[in-house]
Amino acid sequence: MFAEVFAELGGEVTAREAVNVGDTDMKPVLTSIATGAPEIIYFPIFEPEGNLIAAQSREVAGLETVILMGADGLFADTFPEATGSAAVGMYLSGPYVDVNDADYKAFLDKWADQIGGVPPSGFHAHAFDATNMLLNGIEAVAVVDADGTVHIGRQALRDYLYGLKDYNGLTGNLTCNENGDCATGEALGVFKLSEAEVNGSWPPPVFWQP
Amino acid sequence: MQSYRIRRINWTDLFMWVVGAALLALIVGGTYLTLQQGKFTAVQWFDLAVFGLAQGSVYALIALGYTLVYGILRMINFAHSEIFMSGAFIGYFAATGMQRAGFMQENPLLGIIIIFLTAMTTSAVLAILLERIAYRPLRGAPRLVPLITAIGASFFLQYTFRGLFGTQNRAYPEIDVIKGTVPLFGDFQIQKIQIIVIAAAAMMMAFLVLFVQYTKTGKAMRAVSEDKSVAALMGIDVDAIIVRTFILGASLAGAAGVLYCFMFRIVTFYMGFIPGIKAFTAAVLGGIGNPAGAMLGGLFLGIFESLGPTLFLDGLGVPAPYQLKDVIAFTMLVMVLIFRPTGILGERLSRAKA
Amino acid sequence: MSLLSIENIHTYYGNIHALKGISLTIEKGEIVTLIGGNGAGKTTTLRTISGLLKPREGAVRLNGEDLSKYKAHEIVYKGISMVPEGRGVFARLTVTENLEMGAYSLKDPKGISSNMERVFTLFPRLKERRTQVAGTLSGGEQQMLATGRALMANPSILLMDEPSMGLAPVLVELIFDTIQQINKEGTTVLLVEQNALMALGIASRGYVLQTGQIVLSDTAVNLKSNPTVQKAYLGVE
Amino acid sequence: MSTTQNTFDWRKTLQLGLIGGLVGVLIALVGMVDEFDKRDIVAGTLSMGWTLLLLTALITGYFAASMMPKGRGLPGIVSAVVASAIFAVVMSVLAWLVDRFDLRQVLVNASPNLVKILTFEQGVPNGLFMLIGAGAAVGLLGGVIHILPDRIRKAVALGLSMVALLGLLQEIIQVSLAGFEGVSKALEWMFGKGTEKGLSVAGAIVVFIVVAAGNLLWNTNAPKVNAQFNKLPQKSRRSLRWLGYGILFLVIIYLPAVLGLYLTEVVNSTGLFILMGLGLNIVVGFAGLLDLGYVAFYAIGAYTVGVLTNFSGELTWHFGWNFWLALPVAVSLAVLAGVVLGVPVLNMRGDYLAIVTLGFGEIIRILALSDFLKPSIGGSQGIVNIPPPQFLGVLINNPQTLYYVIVAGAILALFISQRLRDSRLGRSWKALREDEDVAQAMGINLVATKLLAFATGAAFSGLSGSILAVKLGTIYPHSFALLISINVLALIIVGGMGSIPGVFVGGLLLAGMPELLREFAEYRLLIYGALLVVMMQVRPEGFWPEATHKRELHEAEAVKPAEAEA
Repeated sequence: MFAEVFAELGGEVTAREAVNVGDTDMKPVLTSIATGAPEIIYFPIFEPEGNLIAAQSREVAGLETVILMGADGLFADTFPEATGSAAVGMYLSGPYVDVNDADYKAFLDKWADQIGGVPPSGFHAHAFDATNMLLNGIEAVAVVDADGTVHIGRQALRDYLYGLKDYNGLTGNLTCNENGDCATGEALGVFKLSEAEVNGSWPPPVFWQP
Repeated sequence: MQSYRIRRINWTDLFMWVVGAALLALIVGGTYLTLQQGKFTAVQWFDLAVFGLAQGSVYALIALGYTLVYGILRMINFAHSEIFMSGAFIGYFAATGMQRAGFMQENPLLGIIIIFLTAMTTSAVLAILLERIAYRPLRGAPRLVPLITAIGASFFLQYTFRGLFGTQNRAYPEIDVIKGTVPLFGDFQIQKIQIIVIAAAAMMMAFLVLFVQYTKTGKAMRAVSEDKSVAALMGIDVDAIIVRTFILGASLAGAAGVLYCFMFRIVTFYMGFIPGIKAFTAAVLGGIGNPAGAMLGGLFLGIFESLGPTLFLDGLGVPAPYQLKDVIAFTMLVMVLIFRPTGILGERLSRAKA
Repeated sequence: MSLLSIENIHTYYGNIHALKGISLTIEKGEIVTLIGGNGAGKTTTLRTISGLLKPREGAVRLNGEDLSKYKAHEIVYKGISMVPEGRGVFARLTVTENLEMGAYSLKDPKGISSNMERVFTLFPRLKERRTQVAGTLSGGEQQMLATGRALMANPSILLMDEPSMGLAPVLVELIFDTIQQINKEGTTVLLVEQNALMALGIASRGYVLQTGQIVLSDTAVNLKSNPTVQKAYLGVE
Repeated sequence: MSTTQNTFDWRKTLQLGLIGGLVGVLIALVGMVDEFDKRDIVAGTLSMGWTLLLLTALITGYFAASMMPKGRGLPGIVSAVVASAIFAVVMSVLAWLVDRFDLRQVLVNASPNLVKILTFEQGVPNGLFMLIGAGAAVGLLGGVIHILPDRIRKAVALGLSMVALLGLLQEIIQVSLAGFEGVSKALEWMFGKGTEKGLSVAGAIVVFIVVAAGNLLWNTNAPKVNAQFNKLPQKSRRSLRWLGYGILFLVIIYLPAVLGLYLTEVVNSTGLFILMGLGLNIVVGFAGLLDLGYVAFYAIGAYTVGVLTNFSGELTWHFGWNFWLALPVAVSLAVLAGVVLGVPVLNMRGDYLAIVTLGFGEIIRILALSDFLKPSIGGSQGIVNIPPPQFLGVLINNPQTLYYVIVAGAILALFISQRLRDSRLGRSWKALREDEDVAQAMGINLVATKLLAFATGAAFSGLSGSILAVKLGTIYPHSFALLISINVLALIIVGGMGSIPGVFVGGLLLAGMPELLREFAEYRLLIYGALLVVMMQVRPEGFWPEATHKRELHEAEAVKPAEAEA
C-alpha cells in the first residue's frame, strides 16, 4: 500500500524486503537494500526487529546516512533507548493527540497518578476512546432479564457503534462510517527522534501534524 | 563397535540423491546468476562474510557447550540455549548498572571484563543447578527421558526469566570503545566489534582446546566421555568431572551471550532459542562430540547464513530471499546428516547406540 | 586382620539376585583367584569390591574398614585398583595419558613419574608406544596398558578381571609372569579367570563360584587336584 | 541405604526449609502469586496465589517430616514445623526487601501488591509475624499428614485437590448448571455470593468431607464391588458393559447442549489437541521416534483446506472446493509430507531425529510466512474466508456443531490407534522402540515400519489441522509455532507415552485446563517445563501409563543406583 502510494506520488521504490520475527542479523537484508542506493528506508515493523534494522543500517556500506523512518509499531519509549545513537534523527509515524487539549491533559494527569510516568506507547488515547465507546454502547443496548441475566445484543451493539456521531474523544471528534471506521484523519502525525529520546525522554516532538 | 550399513541401491537412497542433486543444481545455478547480475560490490560481499564470521564465532562458542555435554553424557542439552540467554541477560544488568554509575565511561576495559565475568558466572551457576537437579538423577535412564527433561528445563528457564524480568526489550548500553570501524584498504573496512568478537571467540576456543588436551581435568573429561565406569575405577570422580564439563560449556555460552549482545544489543527472554538451534546445527554439522568440529561448523554456518540467501536465491528472483535463511540452514543440516551422518569432521567419540 | 575381607555380600542387578552371600578373605601378599563358569558372579564380585556396584547386604572391608560408604572413585584412594574385563583402555587417549589417568588419585608429580618408569620397566613395549593412541594398540599391548594403568595408583590390592581373555597363548604367559612379578614387588592380587589352570598355577589360594555362591575354597594346589574342579574347570576327564 | 542417623538432623531440615523458601521466592517473583491472587478458591478466604504458597510450605513440611529417621513421631513433626517456618522466614525476608527497596527496574513482579499479599495487608512488621506463624502452622499440617496412614492420607489429598478444582472451576460449573433450575438453586450454598469467585467456606468444608469420606468408603469397598462384578455371569457382565457404553454415548451426544457455547469451544480445542496427541502418540509413544516438528503436518492439513476452499480471491488459486472434498486431499498431503520427511531421517536416531524434525517444522512455518510463497498461501497475512462446511444440510459454523465433527475425528483416530496398537504393525513399532538393531535382526522392515509410523501420525495431525481451518475460518502462519509441537509432546508424556487413554488424560490436563484457567496463560509454558522435568524424575511413565512401558521404566530405575555409580 505504502509503496503504491509512494510511487504514485513520484517516488521510486528501490527495494522491498521482508524479515522474520526473531531475526537478529539484518546485515544481508540491508546490504541488498544498499545496492539500490536509497535515500530513505521505511520499515513499518515492530520491536525488536526494528531496533536491529535501525542500528545495523548505520554499519552497512552505502546506508550510513540514509534517512530512517518507522511506523507506530516502533512508537514506544523503549525503542530509542534500545536502538541507541542510530535512532537520532529517525522519523516515526504514530498516533497524534493534541497535547494542549484539556481532556487529554486530564487523562495524562490521571495516568501519572495511577500508573506513573507517561504512556509508553502510541495508541493509549485511541484505546481509551475505543474502550469508552464500547462501554457506552454496552450500557446503551444492554437489557436486563427478569432473573437478572444481562443480555447484550450483538447486532444492537454493532448498530450503535456504526451509528455513532460526534463522539468527543481524546483523539478528536469521532463519527463512525458504515464500515465501522471511526478514526479521524487528524489522529496521525510524524515524530522525529533526537538525542533526548535516546537518553530516555518521551514522547518525541511532533515533526509534522495534520 | 563399528557397524557397517550395507549400501544397496534402493529407492530411498535414490530419492535422496535426486533431492540432493536438485538442491546442488539450485545452489550452483543461483550463485551463477547472482554473480552474473553483479548487483553487489566486492566490498559488500566482504562485509557480509566478515559479519558471518563474527556471527559464526558466536555460534561456535555456543556449539562447544552442546558438544562437550554431548560428548560426556550422550544427551542434547536442549536447555543450553537458555544458559546462553541467562548470561547475556544478567550481563545486561551489570552493564546498565555500571553505565548508570558512570563506571563504564571511566574504566571501559574493566567494565567489559566485569560484564563477561558476571555473564559467565551466571551461566555456570545455572548449568550446575540444571545438572544437579534435572540431569543427574536420570543417569542410566532410557535416552528419551533426559532429552525430554532438557526440553522441559529449556522452557522452564525461558519463562522463568520472562516472569522475573518481564517481556520488554532491553538493550545493552552503547560502549564507545567498541564502536567504529577499522579501515583496511580501499573501501574495505571492518567494524571494531567484529574484530573483538572474532578474536575473543578464537581465544576462548584456543583455551578450550589447550584445556581439554593438556590439563588433568581435560584428560579426565576425555576419559569419562569414553567410559564412565572405567574412569571411576581410575579414581576419577565422574560426577565432579561432569559438573566441570557443564561449567566449561556454560562459561563459553555466557561469554558468547555477551559477545552476541555487543553485536546486537537487544536482550529478551526468548533470545536464546534461535542461536541455540543454530549452534546445535553447527555442532551437528561439524560432528557432534568433536570440539574442533563444533568450531568449524559454527564458522561455516555463520558465513553460509550470511552469504547464502543472497548468493543462492537473489539471482533466481526469489522475493525477500533473506526470510528463507533458516530454511537454507535447516535444509543443509538435513542434507549433511543424510550424506555424511557423522558431520564434517566425523563424530570423534564412538557412536553410542541410541 | 585380613587385608581385604568380604562378608556375606548380596548384590543385585535390578531385580536379579547376582551374588547370594559371598564371603572371602585375602591376606597381604597373596595371589587369590576366583574361578567359575559364565555368570557365576566373578565379575560381579570384583565390581562390588571396587564400588561400581553396591551390595544390598553384607560388607566389604579393607583393613577392617567398611567400604560401603565410599563411592567407586574414592575406593581407589583407599588402595584398591582394578583392571576391568575387556581391558577398558581409553581408546582415544595416548598411552601416556592413559597411565596418567591411572594415577589420577595421586597428587605428587614425582611419584607419578617414578610410577610411570616402573610401568615402563615392567612393559618396555609400552614405552615404545607412549605417544600412540591406545585404540591403535594390539590386544596384548592393551592388556599391558590396562595393567600398568591400574598399578599407577600404587594399589595395595590389584583386582584383575579375565586378563587372558582374547589373547594369544604367548601373551597370556607374559601377562601371568608379570602378575607374579607385581605380586613379588608387594602388591596383593585378586585374579578372576576363566583359564583356571593358569590361574591356579600362580595363585596361592582359590575360590570356586557357582551361580552367585562360593562352593569350594582351598589352596591352589588342593583345588588343582580336586576331582570336581578338574572335571568342571580344568577339562580333565 | 548407607547413612542412617538417629539424631535429629537439623541441617537437613534447614536445607529443606531454604530450598522450599527459594522455590517460594521464585513463585512470587515470576508473578504467579500476584496474578493468581485474583482468583479465589474459597471466596474471600483463600486465593489461588496463597494456595500455591501454602502448598509449597506444606510440601516442604511433608518432606522435612519424611526425611527424619523416625519421621512418624515427634521429631518428624518438629522438623516439619521448623522447615516450613524457615520457608516463611525466607518469604518474609523477600517481602521486607521488596517493601524496603524498589526492585521493579530489574524484577518486574517485585511489586507493592506482592508485599500486600504476603503480609495479609497488615503492613511490614506485623504481617511478617503472621506469615511466619502461618508457615509454621502449615508445616504442622504437613507433619501430621505424614503421620496419617496411607489410606487416610490419600483421601485427604484427594479431598483437598477436589476443593481446589471445584473452587477454580466455580464460574464454569455455575454457568453450565444455570440451565438446570433445581440443581443450581440447590447448590447455591456451595459457591461464593454475588460476584465472588470460588467456593463458599461451608461449600469447601462439605466438598472436602464428602470427597474424603467417599474416597475412604470406596477404597474399603472397591475390592468387594469388583469381586461382585466378576461373580456375575458372563452375559450380564457384557450387558452391563454395553450399558456403560450406551450411557457414555448419550453423554457425548448431549454434552454440547449442557455445556453451552464457551465450554463447548474449550472442549473443541481440547479435542483438536487430543486428535494430534493420538497421532504423535503413534510416532513417539509406539515407535519411539521423537518428532519435534509435528506441527508441520497440522499446518499442511490446515493450509491445504485453506487453499482449496477459500473464496477470498486474493490468492493466485481459488478452487472453491467443498470442505468434504478438500479434507481427504489435506490428509493425503499430510501423509505424503510424513513420508517425504520420513525418508531422509530413516537412518537417524534419537537426538538427531529430534533436531531434524524440529528443523522441518520450522521450515514449513517459515515457508508459510515467506513472501516467496505469499501469492499461493498468503504469507504473513494468512488465508481468510474459509467457508464453514455443510453436513446433511446443517451448516457447521458454531462450536456446538463443530463439536460433532471433532468427536467423530477423535473416535476414528481412537479406533485406528487401538487397532494398530494390537496389530502386527503395532508390535513391530514396539520392537523398534525397544531396540532398533534387534528389531531389524528380527526381520522387521525398518523402512516400512518407520514410514508407516510417520504417515499415520501425520494423517491424524493433518485431520486435526483441517478441522482447525474451518473452526477458525482463517489461518495464519503464527498458529503453527514450535510451541504447538511441544504442547502435544508434553501432553502425551504427561498422559503416558504410548498410552491411548493417557492422551485423553494429558489433553484434559494440558489443553483443557489452561483454556479454563485463563490466569495460567502467562505461565503455561513455565508450568509445562517444570511439569516435564518433574514428571521425568518421579513418574516418567505418565499419569495413565501403558503397561509394558511402565514396567520397563521402573526396571531401568531399579538398575539405576548401580549404573549411576558407573
